[in-house]
Amino acid sequence: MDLTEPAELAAFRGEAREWLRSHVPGTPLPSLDTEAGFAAHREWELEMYDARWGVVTWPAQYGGRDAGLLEWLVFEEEYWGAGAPVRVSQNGIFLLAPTIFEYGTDAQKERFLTPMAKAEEVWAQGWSEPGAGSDLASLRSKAERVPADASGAGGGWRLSGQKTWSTRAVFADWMFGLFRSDPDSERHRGLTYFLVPLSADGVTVRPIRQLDGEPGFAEVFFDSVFVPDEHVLGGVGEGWKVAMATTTSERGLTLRSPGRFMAAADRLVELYATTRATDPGAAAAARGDVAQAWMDADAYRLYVLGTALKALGGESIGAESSANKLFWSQLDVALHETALAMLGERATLEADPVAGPWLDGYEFSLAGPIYAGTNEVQRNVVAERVLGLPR
Amino acid sequence: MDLTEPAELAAFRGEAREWLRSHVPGTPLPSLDTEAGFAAHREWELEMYDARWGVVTWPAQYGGRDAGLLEWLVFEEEYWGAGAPVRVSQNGIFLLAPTIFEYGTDAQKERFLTPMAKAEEVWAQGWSEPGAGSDLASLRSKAERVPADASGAGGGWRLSGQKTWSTRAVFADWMFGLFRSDPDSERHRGLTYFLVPLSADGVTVRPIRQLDGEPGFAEVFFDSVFVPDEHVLGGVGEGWKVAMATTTSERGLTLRSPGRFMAAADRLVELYATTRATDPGAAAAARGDVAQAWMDADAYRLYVLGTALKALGGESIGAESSANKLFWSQLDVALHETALAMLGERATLEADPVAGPWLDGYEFSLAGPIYAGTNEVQRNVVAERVLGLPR
Amino acid sequence: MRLAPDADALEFGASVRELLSDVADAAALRVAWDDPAGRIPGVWQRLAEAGVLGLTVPEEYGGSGADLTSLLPVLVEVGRAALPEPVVETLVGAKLLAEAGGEVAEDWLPRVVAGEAVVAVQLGPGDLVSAAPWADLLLVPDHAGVLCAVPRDEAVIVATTSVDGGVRLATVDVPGGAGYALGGVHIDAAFDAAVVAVAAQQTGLAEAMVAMAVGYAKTREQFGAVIGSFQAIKHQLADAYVANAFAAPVVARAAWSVAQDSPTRSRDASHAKYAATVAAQRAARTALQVHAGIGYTFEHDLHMWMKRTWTLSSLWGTKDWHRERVAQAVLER
Amino acid sequence: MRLAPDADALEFGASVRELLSDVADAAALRVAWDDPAGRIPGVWQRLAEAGVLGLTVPEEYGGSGADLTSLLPVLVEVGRAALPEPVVETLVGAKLLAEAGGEVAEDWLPRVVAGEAVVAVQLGPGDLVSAAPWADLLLVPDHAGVLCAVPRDEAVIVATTSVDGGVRLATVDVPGGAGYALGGVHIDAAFDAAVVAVAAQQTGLAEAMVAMAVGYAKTREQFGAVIGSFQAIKHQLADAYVANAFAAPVVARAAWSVAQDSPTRSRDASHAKYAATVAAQRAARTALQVHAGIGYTFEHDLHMWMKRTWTLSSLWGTKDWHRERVAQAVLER
Repeated sequence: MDLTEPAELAAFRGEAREWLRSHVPGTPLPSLDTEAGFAAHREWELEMYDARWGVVTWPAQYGGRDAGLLEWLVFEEEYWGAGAPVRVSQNGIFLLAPTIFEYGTDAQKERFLTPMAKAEEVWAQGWSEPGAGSDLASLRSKAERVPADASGAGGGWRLSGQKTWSTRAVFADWMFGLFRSDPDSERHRGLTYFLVPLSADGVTVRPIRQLDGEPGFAEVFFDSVFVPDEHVLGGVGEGWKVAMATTTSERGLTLRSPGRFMAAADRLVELYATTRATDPGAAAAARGDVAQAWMDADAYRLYVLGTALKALGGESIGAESSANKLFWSQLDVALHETALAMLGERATLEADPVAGPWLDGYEFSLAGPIYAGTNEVQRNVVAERVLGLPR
Repeated sequence: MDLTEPAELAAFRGEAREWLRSHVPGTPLPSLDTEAGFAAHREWELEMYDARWGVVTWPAQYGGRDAGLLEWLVFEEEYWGAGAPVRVSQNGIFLLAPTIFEYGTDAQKERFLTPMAKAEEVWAQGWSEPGAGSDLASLRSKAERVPADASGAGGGWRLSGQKTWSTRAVFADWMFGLFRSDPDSERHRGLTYFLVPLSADGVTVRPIRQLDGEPGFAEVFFDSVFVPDEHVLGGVGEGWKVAMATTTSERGLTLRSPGRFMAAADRLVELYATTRATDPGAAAAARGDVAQAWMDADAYRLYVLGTALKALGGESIGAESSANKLFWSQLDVALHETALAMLGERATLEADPVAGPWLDGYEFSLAGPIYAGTNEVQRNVVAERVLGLPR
Repeated sequence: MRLAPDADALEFGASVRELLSDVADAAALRVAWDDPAGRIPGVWQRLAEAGVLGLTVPEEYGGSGADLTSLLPVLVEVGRAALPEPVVETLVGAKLLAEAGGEVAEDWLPRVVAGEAVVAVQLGPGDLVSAAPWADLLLVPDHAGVLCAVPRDEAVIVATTSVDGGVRLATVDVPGGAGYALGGVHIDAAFDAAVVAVAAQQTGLAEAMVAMAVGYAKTREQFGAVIGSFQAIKHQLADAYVANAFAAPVVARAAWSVAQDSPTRSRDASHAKYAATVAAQRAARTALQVHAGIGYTFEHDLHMWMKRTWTLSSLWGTKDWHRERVAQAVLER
Repeated sequence: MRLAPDADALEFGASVRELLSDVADAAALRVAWDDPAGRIPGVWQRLAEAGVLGLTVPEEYGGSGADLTSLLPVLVEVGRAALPEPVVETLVGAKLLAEAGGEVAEDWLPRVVAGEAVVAVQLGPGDLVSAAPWADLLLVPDHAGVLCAVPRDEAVIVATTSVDGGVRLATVDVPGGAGYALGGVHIDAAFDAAVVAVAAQQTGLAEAMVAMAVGYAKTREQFGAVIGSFQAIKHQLADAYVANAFAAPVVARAAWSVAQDSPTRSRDASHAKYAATVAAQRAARTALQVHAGIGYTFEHDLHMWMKRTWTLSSLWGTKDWHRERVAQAVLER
């Protein structure tokens, strides 16, 4: 066992902390769910990209630092600890990029990665459909073959159908998602992974206001939208396999970095301290829950670190990602419920400088047990794949 | 709304309290799971019967007081509040008797009720089988017809099979239970409700030591045990319907009277007071849980009172009994966990005068979510019968 | 004995339920949420005509002088409808005015009964006054802590925005000399009455959210079956139902204790708010989890019920505050 | 970096697992439970031969002088087997003797390593000394609070009975002048080491109980299907698994903090005991509910694992005590 941070890692941490300290906006950026806020977040991504802090895990040739898992965890700790903005590019850089690196052609890498990293092109997800939520394999949006002309050019697909719960889609430029390319196929078969410009003819984006009233996600309608063959990621009909790479990473280490919860837990500890002065009774009642929330955030940090070290040791990460999602989504809700309990009558005041951010955080935390596979589905996965119980 | 206790009810309460104060054994009786303890509990029942406190809800002609639901609730509050012994006869007087009153012949009433009330004959239950627990309808113990002789006498049934989790059976005299009288029947059909003397030829009782190491229940084996027709309760093949009367009351109001939990909650409050003196930290940590346990016991008392008043008002009590069982079984476990938390290192000392009884109570509480239909089954019942969700 | 409101009270509650489903359905609620005023036009008048606003007003002032136990069914319906109207505040305020009697009562109570005046009250812990921005008359403590009746134009009302578009919260300051000091009022009893009234609303909210989730679970299909057929959904909903089923009688008993001014009045009121808050919060969490994505949207109605749950949980004393008040009564006795 | 014991420590743990499944299976446990001595004949000697008892003893005394991180796999196995042997007490006691050095160490440590002497220790909160009735040497505070090494015949040992037939608890009194005062010992560090060692045992217990329940759920049929196919069972077991999966790295980190005598040593040790206690208690409740009736019997093995869970939860500081110690460290900083 050895938990001493290696010198290089500590140096990396110091460099990141230093840069963040001097560059993180002093005042929070406007909401990502507004046009102005979205633009401001793009600028922040560009600023990070230029300093090579935007995509630290990517190869240097694409603006990264070839950072390993540990550096990534360290960077995330520093990033959230510094109170830096949410990542407008996260769908692309954390979810799509790993898939492109694994399945993309050289042309696709050249075409998509750098604009993605610069947030010139922001990506939305196209997984869920009105009839396919937890049961993603039941999706029905279809892709019809468009043959190439005599010269062999113009070959591609026409996409039709509807996607929903597409985060960031309101202001995003591109979407990645699954479509049924074999009309006779069922479930996981006959699906293909497409990259679609949201500016294409036939694409309609309808914003959906989420719990907080902001258009955090959208429905996206496809009315026979043409996509050339170059925008198929991985093989035709291979969509499910290709997508799993993404959803695995989505549910796994890169979906929710521990740094986020440690930062929230530290803020909770500060709230406890101030509450103890203003409302000792509320603080006393919450004391145990505050300690528990802090411990859970710390436990999550350690679990992810342990998993990362295993992965670096060559072990494969499997259903850990489901256990992972169950744990962080529950700790996030409990942590925010504890904060709201201490805030007392101020808990729902969205304009209150103290309560407002906690309320936003609570609303955001409530999505945790739902998206990226509901916790009910995750429990099935743990029971069946980890414990070996029958389907 | 009117929650004032009527004068007659208050008088009844006073009379019960007075009698219990002067008759409840000063020192606890030896364990019901020992031969001596069982005998001592029989004597206590007889003493209560002689004073007409044994079966207050029964008609006077059988030694009762024709007491209504409210008197019964009041009596139970006083009984447990006085720290009186557990009821060795409870299977009979609370579970079987209501069924006999509803379905029994006059001869059966004459034959069985008085010895039951005097605890001269203690009854065990014969529901579960090794293969039929939560899924009671899958029971396989069978009853084969024995035709009457030419004179019309000697008609009856031969019982074969095995029953298990039969509480009190080790020292009990009789068993009531279900047997499959139609070999071609399935599930709920073709069952008959029998009354069987455990002294009959072919009956073997094998004690099962429960969690606390005591033989609290038993397996009972039937090797073609003859039972005359007079010992069939209700119609042949009507067993399920007849049994439901019992299991409904079992899960309903009479299984766990609120008085029990109020008494336990009051003891918990006392434990909190003493703990605050000896281990302030433990008391402080448990303070919220103690208040919650007391509130839950009080809520259970009110819910049962409300249900009883509804029943008296002519409304039918249905799946309330499942909600009931979920609530009391969970509050009982939580209440005892809170006590053990305050007892700290003494929690597992079975000989400790303070900790011992709490430990016994905890072990007993752990059976709550399991017997009389597991809580998983109860949640299905609530979801399907109360909320109308599909099977 | 009876642990339920009387038949006529239940009947009255049923009629109010009908009225509200008529004039204050989810669509009307949305309009109110988007409206700066935050109320449903006309509903207040309809409540007055139905006699709701005079429930706590003695007959001499044109009301029906009912006690809290008779109000329960109406309050449950106000909760079930997630109604954005100051019913509890006005009913509790009217009772205080009647206790004070005299000119202030004669001036205001008939207008309250007629639906021409909204009353807001500041009682118990906390600085926020619910419904103050809507109020024509505020019953708030002056700097000396004496409860005063203050017409809105004499008070300094600083409104703040809640995530719940159906409530209006504010801090209220009473300039020296403003208002009219109220004598002979039972402030603690009024607070307990408000607490129980809110608890009743919470049980109505919980019922509504469980019903919404059950309805959705019966129709939404995934994996080739309605999700209501999955144990994971069934058991969550069963637990939510049970929590609320056991809160209801606690609330009823508390109403009785308040009506009787029983020695356990405050303990019972706090027990009611605690139990009803736990039940409503559980119902909200469960309903959201069952609805999943669709429940997380602003388009779906659920969020209005959830947010009402959040505000009622945070106002009139949190569940921790009330649990501690019960602990004081039970453990320090 | 590495958040897991080294390969050789894991290998050693595996060998101990094999040894215990061999000489200390459930059948052997039952014999020990029914035996007044409460131990499994021969196992202590086998543990000595395997080198387990010398793990914390410096090489100069014939041990291997390993640190706590290397002990983890063995301790998890001791938990998985619900072993009724004073492993933790003896290992922690040996470390203290080595710190004291001198004659007492020379006298006792070789005998400990050889499996000829059991050591019990009284550290931290509480009056009960675990394993005292089995101990040849007791490390307990005298009336002045100084930790002393007291041979069993010089101590007054009052044994008490636990529901857990695999432990022996007692209060120990040291008559004036008895025993040998230990200098240079790190009592607080030793307590934290014991706490983490117990937490490691608890994770082993939890793993064993979840495994038992999973095994049963795969074979037990009701309603025409194995109960492990029902979501109600699956989800309970998944939650129990997750709780323990997240406790394990917390325990590992705490072992490192103890081994390094890090400034967060006590906080991390308490976090470990808290998390492992919650996980083990959850596993016990879940395993019982999944087994239902059969799990409630003395004939079934489960109860021995449940009761060990109860004793380890109550000894070496309860989860409330440890949570408060974490709160002190995190909230009062």
